Amino acid sequence: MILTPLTLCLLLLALWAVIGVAGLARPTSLRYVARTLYPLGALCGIALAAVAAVSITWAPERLVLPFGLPDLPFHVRSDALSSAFLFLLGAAAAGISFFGAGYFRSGEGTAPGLLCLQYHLFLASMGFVLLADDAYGFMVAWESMALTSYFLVTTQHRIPEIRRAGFLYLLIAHLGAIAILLSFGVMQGGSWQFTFDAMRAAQLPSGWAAVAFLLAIFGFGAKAGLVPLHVWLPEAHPAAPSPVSALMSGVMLKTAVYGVLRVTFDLLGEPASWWGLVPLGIGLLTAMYGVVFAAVQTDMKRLLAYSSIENIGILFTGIGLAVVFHGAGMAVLAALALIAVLYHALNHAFMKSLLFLGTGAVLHATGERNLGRLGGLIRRMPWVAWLTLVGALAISGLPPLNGFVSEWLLLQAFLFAHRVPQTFVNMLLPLGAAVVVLAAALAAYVMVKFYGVVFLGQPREAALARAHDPGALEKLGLVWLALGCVLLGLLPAPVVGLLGSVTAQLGVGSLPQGASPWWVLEPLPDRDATYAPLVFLAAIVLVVVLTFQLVGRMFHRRVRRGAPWDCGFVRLDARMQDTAEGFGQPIRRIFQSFFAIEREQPTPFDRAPRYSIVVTDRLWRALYLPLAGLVQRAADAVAWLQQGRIAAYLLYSFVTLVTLLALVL
Amino acid sequence: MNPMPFDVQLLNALSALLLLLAFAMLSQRRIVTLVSLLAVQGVLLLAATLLLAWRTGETHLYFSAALTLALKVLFLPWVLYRLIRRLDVYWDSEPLINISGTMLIGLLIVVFSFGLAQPISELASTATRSAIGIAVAVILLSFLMMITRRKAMSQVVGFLSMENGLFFGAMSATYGMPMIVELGVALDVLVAMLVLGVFFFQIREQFDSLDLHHLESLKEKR
Amino acid sequence: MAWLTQILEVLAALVAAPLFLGWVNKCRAWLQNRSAPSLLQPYRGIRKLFFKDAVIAENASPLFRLAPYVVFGAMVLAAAIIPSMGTRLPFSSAADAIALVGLLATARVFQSLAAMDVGTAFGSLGARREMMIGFLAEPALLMVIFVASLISATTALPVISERLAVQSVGLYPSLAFTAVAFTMVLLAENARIPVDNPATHLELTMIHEAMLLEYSARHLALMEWAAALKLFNYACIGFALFVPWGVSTAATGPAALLYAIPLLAAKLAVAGFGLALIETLSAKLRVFRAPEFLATAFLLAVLGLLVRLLLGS
Amino acid sequence: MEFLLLLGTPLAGAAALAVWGARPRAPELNVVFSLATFLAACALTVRVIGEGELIVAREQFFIDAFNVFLVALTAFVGFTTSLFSRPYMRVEMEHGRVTPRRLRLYHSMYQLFMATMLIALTTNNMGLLWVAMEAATLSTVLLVTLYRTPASLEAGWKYFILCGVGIAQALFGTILLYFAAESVLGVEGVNALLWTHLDSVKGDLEPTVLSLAFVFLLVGYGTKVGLAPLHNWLPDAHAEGPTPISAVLSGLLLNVAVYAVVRCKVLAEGALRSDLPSQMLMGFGLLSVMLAALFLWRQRDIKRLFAYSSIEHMGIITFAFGMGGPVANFAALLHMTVHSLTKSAIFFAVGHAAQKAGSQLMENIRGLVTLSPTVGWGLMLGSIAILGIPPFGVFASEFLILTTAMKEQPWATPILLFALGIAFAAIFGRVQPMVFGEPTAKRLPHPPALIPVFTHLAIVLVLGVFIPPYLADWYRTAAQLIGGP
Repeated sequence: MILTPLTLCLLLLALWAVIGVAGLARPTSLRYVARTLYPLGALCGIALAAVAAVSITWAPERLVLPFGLPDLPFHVRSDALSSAFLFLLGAAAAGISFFGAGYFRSGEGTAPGLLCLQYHLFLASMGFVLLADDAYGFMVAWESMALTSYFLVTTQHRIPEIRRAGFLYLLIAHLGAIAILLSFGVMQGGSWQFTFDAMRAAQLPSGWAAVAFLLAIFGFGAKAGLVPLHVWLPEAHPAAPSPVSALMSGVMLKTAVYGVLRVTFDLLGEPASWWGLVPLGIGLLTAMYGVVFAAVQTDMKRLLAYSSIENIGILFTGIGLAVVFHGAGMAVLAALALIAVLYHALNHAFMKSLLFLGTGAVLHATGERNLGRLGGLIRRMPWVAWLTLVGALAISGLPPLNGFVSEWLLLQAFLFAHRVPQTFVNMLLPLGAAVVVLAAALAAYVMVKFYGVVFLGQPREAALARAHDPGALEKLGLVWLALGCVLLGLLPAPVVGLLGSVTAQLGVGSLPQGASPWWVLEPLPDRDATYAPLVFLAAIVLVVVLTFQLVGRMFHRRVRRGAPWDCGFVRLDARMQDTAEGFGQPIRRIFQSFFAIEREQPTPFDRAPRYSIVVTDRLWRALYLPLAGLVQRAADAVAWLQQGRIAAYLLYSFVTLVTLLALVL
Repeated sequence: MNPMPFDVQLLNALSALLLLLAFAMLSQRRIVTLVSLLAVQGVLLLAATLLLAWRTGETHLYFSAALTLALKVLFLPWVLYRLIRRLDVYWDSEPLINISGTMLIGLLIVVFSFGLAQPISELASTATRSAIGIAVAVILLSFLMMITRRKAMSQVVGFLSMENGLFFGAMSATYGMPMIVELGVALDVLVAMLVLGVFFFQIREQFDSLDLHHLESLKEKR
Repeated sequence: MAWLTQILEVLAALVAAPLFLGWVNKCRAWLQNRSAPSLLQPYRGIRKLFFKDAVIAENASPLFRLAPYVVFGAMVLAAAIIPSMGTRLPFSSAADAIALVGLLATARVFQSLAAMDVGTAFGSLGARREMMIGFLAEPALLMVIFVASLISATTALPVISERLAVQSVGLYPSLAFTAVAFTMVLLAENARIPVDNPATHLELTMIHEAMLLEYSARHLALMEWAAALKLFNYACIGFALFVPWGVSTAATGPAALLYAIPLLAAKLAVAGFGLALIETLSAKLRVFRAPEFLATAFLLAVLGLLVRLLLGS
Repeated sequence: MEFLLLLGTPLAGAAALAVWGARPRAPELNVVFSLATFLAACALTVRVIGEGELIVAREQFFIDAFNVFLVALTAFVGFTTSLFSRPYMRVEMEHGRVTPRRLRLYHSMYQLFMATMLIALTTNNMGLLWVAMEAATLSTVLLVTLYRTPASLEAGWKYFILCGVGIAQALFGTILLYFAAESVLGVEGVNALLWTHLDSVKGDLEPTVLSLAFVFLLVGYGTKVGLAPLHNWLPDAHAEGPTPISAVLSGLLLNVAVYAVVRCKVLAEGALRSDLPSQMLMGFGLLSVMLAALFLWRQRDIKRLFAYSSIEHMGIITFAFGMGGPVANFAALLHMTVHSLTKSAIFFAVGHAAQKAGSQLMENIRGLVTLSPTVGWGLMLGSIAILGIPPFGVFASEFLILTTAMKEQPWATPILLFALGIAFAAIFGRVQPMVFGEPTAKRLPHPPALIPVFTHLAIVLVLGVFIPPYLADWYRTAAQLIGGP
């Protein structure tokens, strides 16, 4: 077979699978599995990213594999959209695999070899999701992805909470999968062809198309963690080993975004304008929900998980915006919004993976996930601290890093939303912009809390003194991802150019060609809004260096070390620092309505006064527990049918018989 | 209208008797009597079969008559009597629905089954077409009996009388089934009887009674 | 020419910022009929600090020492972007209004991180409060800018002020709303009464000062200077959005610069007095009231946006 | 020839094991006979593929595309189950739960059961079909009560009475069928029950009679399929009998019953020219899926759990046949195959798990994967497969069924979605802690027989991603044969 990007991608995915299987050869040997196989997997990832980066500008190409259902062999197809996400997958996976090579230890739970198998099958199945071109192949890859990730989550399966998390995750994933399946069932539109081509060709009545769209939103939203289907996310991410959390949060959630884009813009063809309001509304809600909950978390991985929910919300907001514009026939703005979405997906893959890996390193060095027992690590583990700082600043949407770019693009798109024909909508959209901005600002708050409590200040536990930087491979992984954040931040124009080919190929539209040089990002030349992070950075660095030099020259550089100023309170110690709960307190006050709070406050007369606060998700009680209760009641009700009396059973069949006879007579 | 030939009248009389028997069983509490009633049912079937055989001159009806004699008149009652003696279960306890209520329901069932059989009898070419309704009635009545009884033994009697009803139905609708099927059915009934015999002793040695309320432990409601 | 404007602006900002601060303090003193400190007091303070030896807590990390420079640098860059005298600024292509807000946010984040670095109770307290103010003030500021950019169909600050400047002086209710919102944001962001008291030395009530507790000497000097610059920048943003007249644009030649400078001085004088007036007339809010204050600002800005969309004015 | 072997081997086996069934080597003998049956089935299959439809023994038996793959499947599962039952029954002997006499009964009845099912599948005569079905019940009823525990006796009794009564209805249905056919095919009644003949004239059969007949047949055979609300015997019988029997009951007997129902449906539909039969099937199917899901929710006994899951899947299959049409029929046939493979594999794993834990209560079974990884993973993968998660074959059929339903019967999809969700939560939520978590049970000396488990799972896995062409052709022709609206 000839080597095209598509076949290359398939080969690389197959290679991943092979590496995974190879892990079973010597399942317990850490040197073989971790130090050899994972780096190989990482190289695969780099290769995949390279191939995808090239093929993003190529014309789509197809291939039919000799497996699958008899009338429905697996079709695969690589186009700009899938290439973009394949790049994301490869690039992020490379960093994570490097890290994982040093991270995984043998011990409790799954053996390294089996873990390696699950890990690489997870990667391969994600890749296949992106390449699949028929409903069946897609579903197979999709569910394999869910399954492998479930096994990865439950690595430490002896801990009940982790089992519960895994169960919740797989349950919601499965429900989502069924919804997606039904949506495919609608889209194939009577032609019993389940290939995506047939779906592109099928002409659906608008009502059915809407049904398909909503089903898809539900299904993919369940995987992405849209409110109210987000509950699995903050459970599963902390449960999983850090590289796995990084993969799930950084890459797997994006496959859901990919699915929505594929269905909406490719398979359904012409989405109606009002559809966009659904993901828009849910997205905004999700964004707020996620970030507000992130602000009050005390477990660093839960915090990051909630921040992922927030970013997913922003992504879906962008998708909604793109659909609205597309439906209204505003090609350029639709393209802009879509590019913002793709860009943000890419960014989030890098920064969130980076942060999760950072927490992983901290977790290994200290064995602590609770923010209340960390602190001051920037002195013990400078590498991790400074690299994580990059991620934290990036995800707070601060220039000149990458998080800011996608935010900027999205806001640019929002700014012209008022040109949408429907007055109602164009009244609504600015409020959307306001919420997005608010969420972004809160994200900064969250990240300051996260970084400050974990890495700055004084260590809250004596044990932290023994913490130290991880090994070379881990560092390599972190550096790779941090580099990604920086580059994506500094070179927005070329990236936007590449992503433009995606929107063009999807028929959404494309951005007009500006005359601006490569280092200036100018999406809409007609309104001279420009952003040139390189200049920006150069200027800041220049000023900083200049100031430093001048101050040094004109005056002096003398420094004395002394005890911190204790404001006259004697014996200031680490436990007097602000805690995670304390840092979250303003948010708790302001957004009280979101939370279900149980707090225990000491009275002045307590012998051993203790203060505890538990913040839980209202939705959990408002939605899920009642649902379970409902099913329970129904089950109890039907159980009455089966009382063990044979007479009753005979009566059933008698009644059935008579009824049916009466029916046919 | 010409009067029916005598043998047809006889057949109808027999079928009427069968129906009566079914009601008798429904109302009967003594198990021994139940078994005797079953035997009588067998005899009636035998008579009907022979009559039909003589009338239509179909040889395979003679075979089935022989089968009936061997199985339903002689063997089954014999086995049942022995079981009763061995396990000394002579009485069934009060049925779940009291007798009069059962009777009423039985009447409704008869009406229903006649209505059910109406279209079939219209199509039938046999001399005994009008008996089909009765066959259905017997089947459903035995069903009812199985529902209402509390002792395993009487349930089995109900089961067997249902078998008889089926046999009668087959005969009155189509002068019986093909030979091979007849044989197969007979074999099954035979085996079923043996299995039941084993069963009774197993149940007996477990619960030292054949009361069905011992057999109500496996259930969902708890 | 453009470069000249650029350099001029930055220098002017660097020089005039402390002076502006001094002016505000002077006005306050007058209004509260205290004997006023000299206009140059801020300069003296900064100079004194530069000569001192820096004392740094033992467990302070490099981040702690880096922060002042970054904050200062961010403020200088901001000054380079905001069109205070001329609108033809080479740097302004590097960042539009949104990026400017991002720049200010960067400064804030670094300041807060640095405050948490040493790990004293008050440092993190200040950081928390600063971030709380920030996450409410930042969206409000962006909304303000949105309104302006809706009117002028761009987010590039110089272009905004140009387009606002050329169009006839009309009554823009939306701009009126946003002007109020902007003022509230300015007060909050620059740690002025009613949100924070720049002159306080009672740790429990302070926000901005609490973050600087650990700083001394040149680092403190840079921080103070940066604060002054921040106030100056906000003032200039205000001018660019609401009183954009009199800056030298592409239309008006370089000569315009000659009267742009005094005009700016005049604007600053008025603004400083207004600021002092507000601070004198209002009392400091409890910290927990600050969110409500800023929420009002945010609301006003959004209202301005809606009004703009509804009335097109 | 192959055909005679196919039916002869198990009968001979029954006879032989009735004599030697108590010998120490009896289990191996059992395996040998099952293997021989399987080989005969393979030979037959090959021949049928080669020469097409096959009618033997004065038309009393015939093999067409529909039943040949069921024959092969039955023989195969029968063989693997005998492999599994070898060590299993040994352990039961060691535990003293079965005496040599009972073991003899067990082995001989096992072979007899296989024979009856093969007859039921291959016979052309609706009457013989009935006879074979009844015989299948009779041959298993004493196996259900093998342990002589009160519970097993109760289960056996219910099984016997309910199925007996049900099957009696089926007999009356057959009579009506005969009655209707006789008026068409003439009085030489021998052929009037031959399915091939009936099929050829189904168009002219009297509709009213056929509709009545179909009701009786449906209620009759439906009882054996375990359609709600006629299902009540099923969980008891599965839970109380020895595990190999649960495996074959769930994996094979239900299939055969479904086969019978479908045969009748074809005739009824042909005669009625209305979709009444289809609607009945769909109704029963949905009801079964729904009720089974809700019952699953409150199970504590592991074998009952999977028994109810069988009911659920039978419901799905019935629903699919009810929808009819090439795709749905195809899916239903595929589902029959993968379900019987997967479910029997699960019962194998469950059997070992229960033996290890010494209890069938799920709260007593914990941490299998640490206790004995193979059993643990077998159970886990099996449950995942039965829950319809790809790449296992169950998903393939559910995929087709659900998508078809979405087009043909959209109203039904919410019910299915709901039921599948509940079933997933119920089954997986119970299996997970059994497989994972802290082990409680003790190790057993004997090595579990896991070849059957993993062979089945492997086949199911393969069917999920690749259905061999000839198999696909079988399904297609069978689907054509069944037809539907």
